[in-house]
Amino acid sequence: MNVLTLLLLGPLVSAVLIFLIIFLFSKVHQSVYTFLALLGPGVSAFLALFVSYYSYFEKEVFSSHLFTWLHIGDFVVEAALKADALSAFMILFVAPVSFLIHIYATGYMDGQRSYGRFFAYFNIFVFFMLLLVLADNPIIMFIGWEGVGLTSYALIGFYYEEIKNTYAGNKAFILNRIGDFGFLSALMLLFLEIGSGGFDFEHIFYNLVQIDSGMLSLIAFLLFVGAMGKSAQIPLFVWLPDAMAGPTPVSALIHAATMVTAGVYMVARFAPLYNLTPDISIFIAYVGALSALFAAVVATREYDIKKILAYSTMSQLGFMFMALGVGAYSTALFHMFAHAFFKALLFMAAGAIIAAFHHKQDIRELRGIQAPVLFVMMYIATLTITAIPPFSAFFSKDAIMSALYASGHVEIFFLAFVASLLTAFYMFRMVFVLFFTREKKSAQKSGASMIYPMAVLTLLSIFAGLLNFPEIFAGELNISHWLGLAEQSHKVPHATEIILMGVNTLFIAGVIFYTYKKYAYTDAIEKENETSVIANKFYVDAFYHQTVVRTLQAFSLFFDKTISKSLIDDSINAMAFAYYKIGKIFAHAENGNVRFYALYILVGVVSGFIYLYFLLGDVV
Amino acid sequence: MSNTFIALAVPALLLLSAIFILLFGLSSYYTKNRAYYITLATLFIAFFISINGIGVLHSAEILPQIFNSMIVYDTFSATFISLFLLGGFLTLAIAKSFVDKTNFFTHESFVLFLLSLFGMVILTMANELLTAFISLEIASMSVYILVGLNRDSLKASEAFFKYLLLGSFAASFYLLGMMLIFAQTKSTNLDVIAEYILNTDLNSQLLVVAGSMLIMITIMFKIAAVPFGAWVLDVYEGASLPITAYMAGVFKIAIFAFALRVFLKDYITFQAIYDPLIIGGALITMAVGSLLAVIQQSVKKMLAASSVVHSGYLLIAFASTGEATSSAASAIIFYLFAYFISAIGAFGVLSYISKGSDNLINYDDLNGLAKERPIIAASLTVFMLSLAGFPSTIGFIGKFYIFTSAIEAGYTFLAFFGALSAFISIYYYFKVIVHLYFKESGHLEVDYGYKVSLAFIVISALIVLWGGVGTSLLLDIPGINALNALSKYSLESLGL
Amino acid sequence: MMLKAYMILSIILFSIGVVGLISRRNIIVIYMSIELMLNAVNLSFVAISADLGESSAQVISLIIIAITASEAALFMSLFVILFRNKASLDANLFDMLGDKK
Amino acid sequence: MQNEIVFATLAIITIVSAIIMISAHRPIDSALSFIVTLISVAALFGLMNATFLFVVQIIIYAGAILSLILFIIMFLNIKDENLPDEKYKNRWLLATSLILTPFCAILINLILRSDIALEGATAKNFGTIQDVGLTLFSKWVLPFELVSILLLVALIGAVMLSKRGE
Amino acid sequence: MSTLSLMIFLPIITAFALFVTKIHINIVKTLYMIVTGIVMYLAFSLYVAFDANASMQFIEYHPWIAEYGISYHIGVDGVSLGIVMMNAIIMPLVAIALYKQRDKRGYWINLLFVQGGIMGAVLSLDLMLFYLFWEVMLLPIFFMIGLFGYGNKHFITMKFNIYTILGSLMMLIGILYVAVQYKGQFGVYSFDLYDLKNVKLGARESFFAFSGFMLAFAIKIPIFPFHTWLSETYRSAPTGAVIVMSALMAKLGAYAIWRFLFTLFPETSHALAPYFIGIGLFGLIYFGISAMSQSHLKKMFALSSASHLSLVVVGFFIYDVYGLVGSSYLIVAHAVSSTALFLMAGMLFERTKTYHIDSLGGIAAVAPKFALFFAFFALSIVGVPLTAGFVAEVLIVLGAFEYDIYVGFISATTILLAMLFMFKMISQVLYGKVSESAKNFQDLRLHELIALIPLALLILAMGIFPNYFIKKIEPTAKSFAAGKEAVYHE
Repeated sequence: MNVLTLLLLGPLVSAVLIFLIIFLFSKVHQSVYTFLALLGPGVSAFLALFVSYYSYFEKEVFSSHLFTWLHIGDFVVEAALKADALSAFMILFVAPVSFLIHIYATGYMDGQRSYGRFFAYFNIFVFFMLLLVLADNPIIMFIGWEGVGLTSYALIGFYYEEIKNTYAGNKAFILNRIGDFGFLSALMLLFLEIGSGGFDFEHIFYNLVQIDSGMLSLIAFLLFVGAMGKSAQIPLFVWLPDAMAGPTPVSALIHAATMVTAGVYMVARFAPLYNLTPDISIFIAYVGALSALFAAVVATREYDIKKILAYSTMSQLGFMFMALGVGAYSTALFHMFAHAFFKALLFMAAGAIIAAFHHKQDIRELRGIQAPVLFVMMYIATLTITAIPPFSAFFSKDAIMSALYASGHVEIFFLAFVASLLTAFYMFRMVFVLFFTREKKSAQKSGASMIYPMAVLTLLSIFAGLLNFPEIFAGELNISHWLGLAEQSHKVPHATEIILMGVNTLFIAGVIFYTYKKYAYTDAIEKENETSVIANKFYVDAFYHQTVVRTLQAFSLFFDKTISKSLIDDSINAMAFAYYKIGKIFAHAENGNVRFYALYILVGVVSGFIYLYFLLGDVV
Repeated sequence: MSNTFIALAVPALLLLSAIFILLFGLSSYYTKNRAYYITLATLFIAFFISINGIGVLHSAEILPQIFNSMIVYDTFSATFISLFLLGGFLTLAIAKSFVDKTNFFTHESFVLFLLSLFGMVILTMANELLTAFISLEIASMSVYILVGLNRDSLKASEAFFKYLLLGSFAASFYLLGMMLIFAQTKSTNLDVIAEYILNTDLNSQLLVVAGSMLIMITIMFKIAAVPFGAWVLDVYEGASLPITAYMAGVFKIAIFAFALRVFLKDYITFQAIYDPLIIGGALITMAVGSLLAVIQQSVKKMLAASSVVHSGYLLIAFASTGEATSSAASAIIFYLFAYFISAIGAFGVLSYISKGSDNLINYDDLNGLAKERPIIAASLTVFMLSLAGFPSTIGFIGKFYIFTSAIEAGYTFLAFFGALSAFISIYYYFKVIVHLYFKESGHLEVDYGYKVSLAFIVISALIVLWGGVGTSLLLDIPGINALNALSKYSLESLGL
Repeated sequence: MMLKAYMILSIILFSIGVVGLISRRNIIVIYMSIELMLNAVNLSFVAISADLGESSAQVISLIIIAITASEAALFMSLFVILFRNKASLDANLFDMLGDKK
Repeated sequence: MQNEIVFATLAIITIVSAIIMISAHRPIDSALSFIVTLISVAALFGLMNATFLFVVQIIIYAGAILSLILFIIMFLNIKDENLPDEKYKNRWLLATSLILTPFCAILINLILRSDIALEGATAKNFGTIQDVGLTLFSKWVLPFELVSILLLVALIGAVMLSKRGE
Repeated sequence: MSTLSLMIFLPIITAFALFVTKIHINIVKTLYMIVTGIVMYLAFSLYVAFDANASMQFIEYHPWIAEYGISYHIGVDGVSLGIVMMNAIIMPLVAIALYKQRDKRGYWINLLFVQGGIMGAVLSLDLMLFYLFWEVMLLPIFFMIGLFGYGNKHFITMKFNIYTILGSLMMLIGILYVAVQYKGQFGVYSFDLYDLKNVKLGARESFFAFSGFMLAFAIKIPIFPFHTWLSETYRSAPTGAVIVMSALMAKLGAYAIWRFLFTLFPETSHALAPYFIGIGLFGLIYFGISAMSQSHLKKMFALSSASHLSLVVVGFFIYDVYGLVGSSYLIVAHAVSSTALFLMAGMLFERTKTYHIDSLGGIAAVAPKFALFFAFFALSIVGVPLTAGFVAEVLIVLGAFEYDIYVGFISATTILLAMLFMFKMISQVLYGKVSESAKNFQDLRLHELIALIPLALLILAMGIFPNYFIKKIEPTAKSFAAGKEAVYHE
């Protein structure tokens, strides 16, 4: 069996088996589920490493043709997988991180009632994610794309006893689908333009030149709309904080490491297209910058530990899009790579804290927890995200900053800079509030199955930067070379880069210090005003609710009650009623008096004769 | 059997049987049952004699020397005679329970029944206006009396009064019209009149046109076209159910048969003059009939009002005879058959379940019938569907022909209005079905007895269905094609 | 001969009959109106016959008289029945049937 | 000329008596003026040499039918208070006449315009019983026979309807 | 008798036989199962024997009413095959699912009857024959609603009936008009589809005849603004009838547009296509948004069906290979999904005695299997990937984009619209606190599972391996689209 096929189907098989077991047997020991749940992702993770290894070192391109999905006229969609460098790079972290989070989840979900169901969904998610990444043509990719959204929906609303959770799931899926709307439209347009020449990525990129630039921009824009939805960028981001309603492993896997990065992957995948549409690229960069800044600002007034992380995810994704926007694809991808590790780690740590503290999530209530291992891990992850050298994100973020600087869009660079400072602020605010307190609370000890994956991720967070060691430190930018994407290289002189790095780090250190002063061992957090604009997330949610949701509901009522009921149905009924009424009037004519009947006959006769007269009047 | 023999034997048989029963009624052997069965047997035999005349093309004047070419026996009349006899037979057979349970069905009523059939038989054969008028009067008067049969009922007397009065009124128009035609053409023979019309121009036809219109008005009165048919609701309501069935099913066809002969022979030349009148009549008839039918609370009156609508459909076809002569005329014949069998069935069911009372049979009286008597309910449903023109029943094929002929004649809008009133008719016919099947019954289960009546109701229902889908593909029973051929032959025999 | 004059007279008589039939409530008068209408027709037939010099039309009017007679028989019994029922011969009283309600 | 004057006189009598007939309040008055109408019509028959019809008209109409009507009026013993209270009689008469006028006028117009009058030669025995009888039994035997059946029907009907219920 | 005829008449004849005989309800049910089983077997054998490279096949022809050239002319092609299969598959499954519920003979007799009627209407190639079946299949539904429905059922079934027949009668006039024109041009009457398509009509005449047909189909489907019978009827109708209406009859309306309108009036169809695409798109959005504020489960599903059917109409009127195949596919996909959903709504009602979304909740906690299936089918309506609806919607959207980019965008909103109400409904019905009415909710019984699992598998199979199914439709669609090209370039 083909490697990729096996890689893809592993989680699916697991999921199906789990479903069958749930369905057929009422009582099964949890370990059966655990075994199955880990089997599929495990196989996938192993194979992913295998594939990436060969891809990296041997430049081997794996592919697998499953079957013809659809073939009508020119519209040929092969269900085919292909692991070129980009895909191989993606599965390199997607599959192993998934596997690690699975392990973590076995501990996190231990003993819960829907243990089996959880892993079934989880495995399906992995399947779709792999499908997304490995797909050889955009339609299959779109299936994976939608699939991850769907499973995300199921997982966010996993604790369905609380109906709000399911609403959060709904919101996530709906907003995702708004993005998908753009994606799908883009694909359709793309197909109509050049689809007859083959619709796998290779042919698409080969034929791109045939499309005129206006249409190309439209397609590029629509594709990016898809990415906006999936990667929670302005304006489609509102689902992400709400999505934290799901179990924490879900947040770790889906809303940090994998699914939300699909947007980035997609834009990178369509790099040849975006290279042809510089306007849209810059637009992407702006959106990314604004998102990064916005999320960072909001996160500074957030109290829910998971939501802080959610906003930080959004912010980090913003960084990636900035990089994509200026054409630094591999830089963005590299940041994504690093982000997968440290963000997963952050979430897992947060999850461990939450699990240890009776599922409280407000950092003010969690203050002063005693969990040294978690503290260390979280601390490292926080340092990574704030891009303190030598942790991995330092390299990736620095690369982004220099790319931005080099691209000449100083305003974007500036926005990114502010956002990165704010990142340091809110991340350390969280850490300081949680751990640097006077009073101490003891916590339950986290299980081994949770700690070990986190340990692995901690290591990865620290060292992942090695993979794309920049030239400035005598690195070889391995990943960039491996990916070999058509980048717009904005080289900055090494000196400038060093200055940038230095200034950057310095400022960050300053911010950290300020944060320390403000939050560590103080009760500043208690005094913060929860009614400010920032604490209310700039009223975006409320705005959406008022404009979109309310409008739709008003329309719904208007359509249903006013148009359908009052206007159409009632007038139909009124017509019937009027008809009946007219009948009643005729019943008065039918009054039973024989003389009237004779009169009617007479009237008939007379009118007949009048007709005749007019007809025959001029005969003679 | 020679055609002359059939032509003479059938009316003779009816007449003799009538006289026999009249005398028999005075003897001590008389029982109502015997008279009933004698009548049935007469109709049965007459029917079997008459159907020998259908299906083959023939046309001959009967005893032209003696009768002075006043009656003609052709396939056309043979077909209709068979229809009347069948209709009379079915009406009477289904009315068995009614006849038994009431005391006003005396021997004279059978006599009148036979005599009215006699009148109709002559009417279809009549080729001359005065003969037609007299035979029409024979039939009408018998029916007037049959309507007023139940002297104890105020309703019946009133219905008799109205029908008689208005009937005489309308008849005098016929005579006036006949006079005008005679004044111009010096003859009352249809063939002579036709010849006169062909050979002269409009200036010499003024009175023919006017007189023809007056005759047409009498016909309109008899078929209850609006505004001449205001009597129909009251008379149908007042008459006892079998008589209503008889009027609606059989008598009406007789009028149409005569009308068709007159139209095709004489009026066809005036088509351009009369068409707007007939079209107007058709439209207003359908419209008013539908309006009246919709508001009725009783099934019997609803059927009465809907019979007005059916006259409207037929007028559509009459209007189309000018342009699409053959298809319109055969559509009329087919539709008449379709309406006849459905109406007889529908009224028959009502008379079956009314058990001799002069109830109007309100919609609510039908409640729950489907549970108690599924066969009856199913049959009534079939009749309703057929009257509504629902496909797979003969009524649909009839409407199909009529609308086709209208479109063929270029009157697509007439077909459209026909379809509209058919649409409205769905309401009142389906209301019956609603009450039959969906409403809970309020009354106790009753035993209606009379398997024979039931059997004939079911047979009628089967004919209705077979007429809608029948094909010789499956079974070797004459189906729609045969009926078509029948109407075609009868049409051709008019020598057009 | 004055055929047209006779016919016009006949038409006028016929019309008077129609007017009487519709306007009057007394059933006996109504009946007489019908008789008048038929008689008017007869008048024309005889006039035509005289005009033609041929007696067919007279035969027709003879037959019409016979028909009138038979109608008369029915009307007589109608009077009896109606009067028996309502002790009146007012046509307006007989409106039990109909959709007036 | 003589004929015309007689005709005009008779026509006026006929019309006036007919109008009285339809407008008289009491049926007995109507019946009496109807007799006048019928007799003047009979006179018109006579004027046209239709002697047989003249006789028949007087015997059957004026004699039989009218006496029947009078008999019925007497028999039913219709008192004045049993008569319908025809408050709007005159209005009705007027209105109906108005409605009817076009019919009447158009028919008269058509008659005047038509080419019907043949002024054929009148046979010597025209209108006699012999002439009418011969025509009746040679050409019109079927209607004649049918009328007999019609009379039978009417007879049965009258008997059935009028006899007392048992 | 050929397979097709057998599929039409076996149910009808059985229904008649069952009607006139009085036998025990259990035997009725068994016979129902046997007959629908045979029909299903025949349908499968038909599917296997169906030549994927040809369009119309299994043609059967007998003259019926010779005088008017009406014949018994039936045949099946790629598009009708889908509806035939649905009809054959859904009917037995409905019976399995409702096996325990309905102890009325009439229910099963009517269902058998309607199966035959629909089969006939789908297969007819003669207009009168089609009209016959088209009307006849209405009757069982009328009876089912009236006898076994809920609420103000008598009024509603009457309204539905009258409304539908209005359309049918106008279609009748249209049919007759075309046939008469044929006679005028060719000298003989014929109602055969393949004869009548040779008729040349003027633009005005063609427009009116087209309107007559279209009215019938528009009401049956229904498209805006002929939809007002819809939600009340669906609400009142018993489960079996709703399924037949939404899964089969409504689809038949859309199918008939394609089969008859496009064949008979290619130019007019083409000329009017923009309007109907407009109406369809408007309906798509209108019904989708209307459904948002529904609190009655079946009414919501009704509007959701209407929304999807509007999309089907759009797909047909786009009139290219993608639109045609997509619409045909959506017909089948939506038939399966809505069957399952209405079945489950029926089960829900049977258990909780309510259809009101507000008074439901928390079913997932007490009946996980039910919840799983319910959510699955609801999602398949939404058209998530790996379900059949997804494939269909992609194809229609593709066709729409090819037709016009704005049409494309609006039709692509289909992937959003269904979600607007479906997800909230799922949340409220399945999730949250266990509501009062759901306390004693019994999970799916075995026979219900047996009915639902094939539907679920079919949806998945059609979503994952669409090519296998679409191959059978494609030649038909292509030949039609080629016909369109001819029309365009004439």
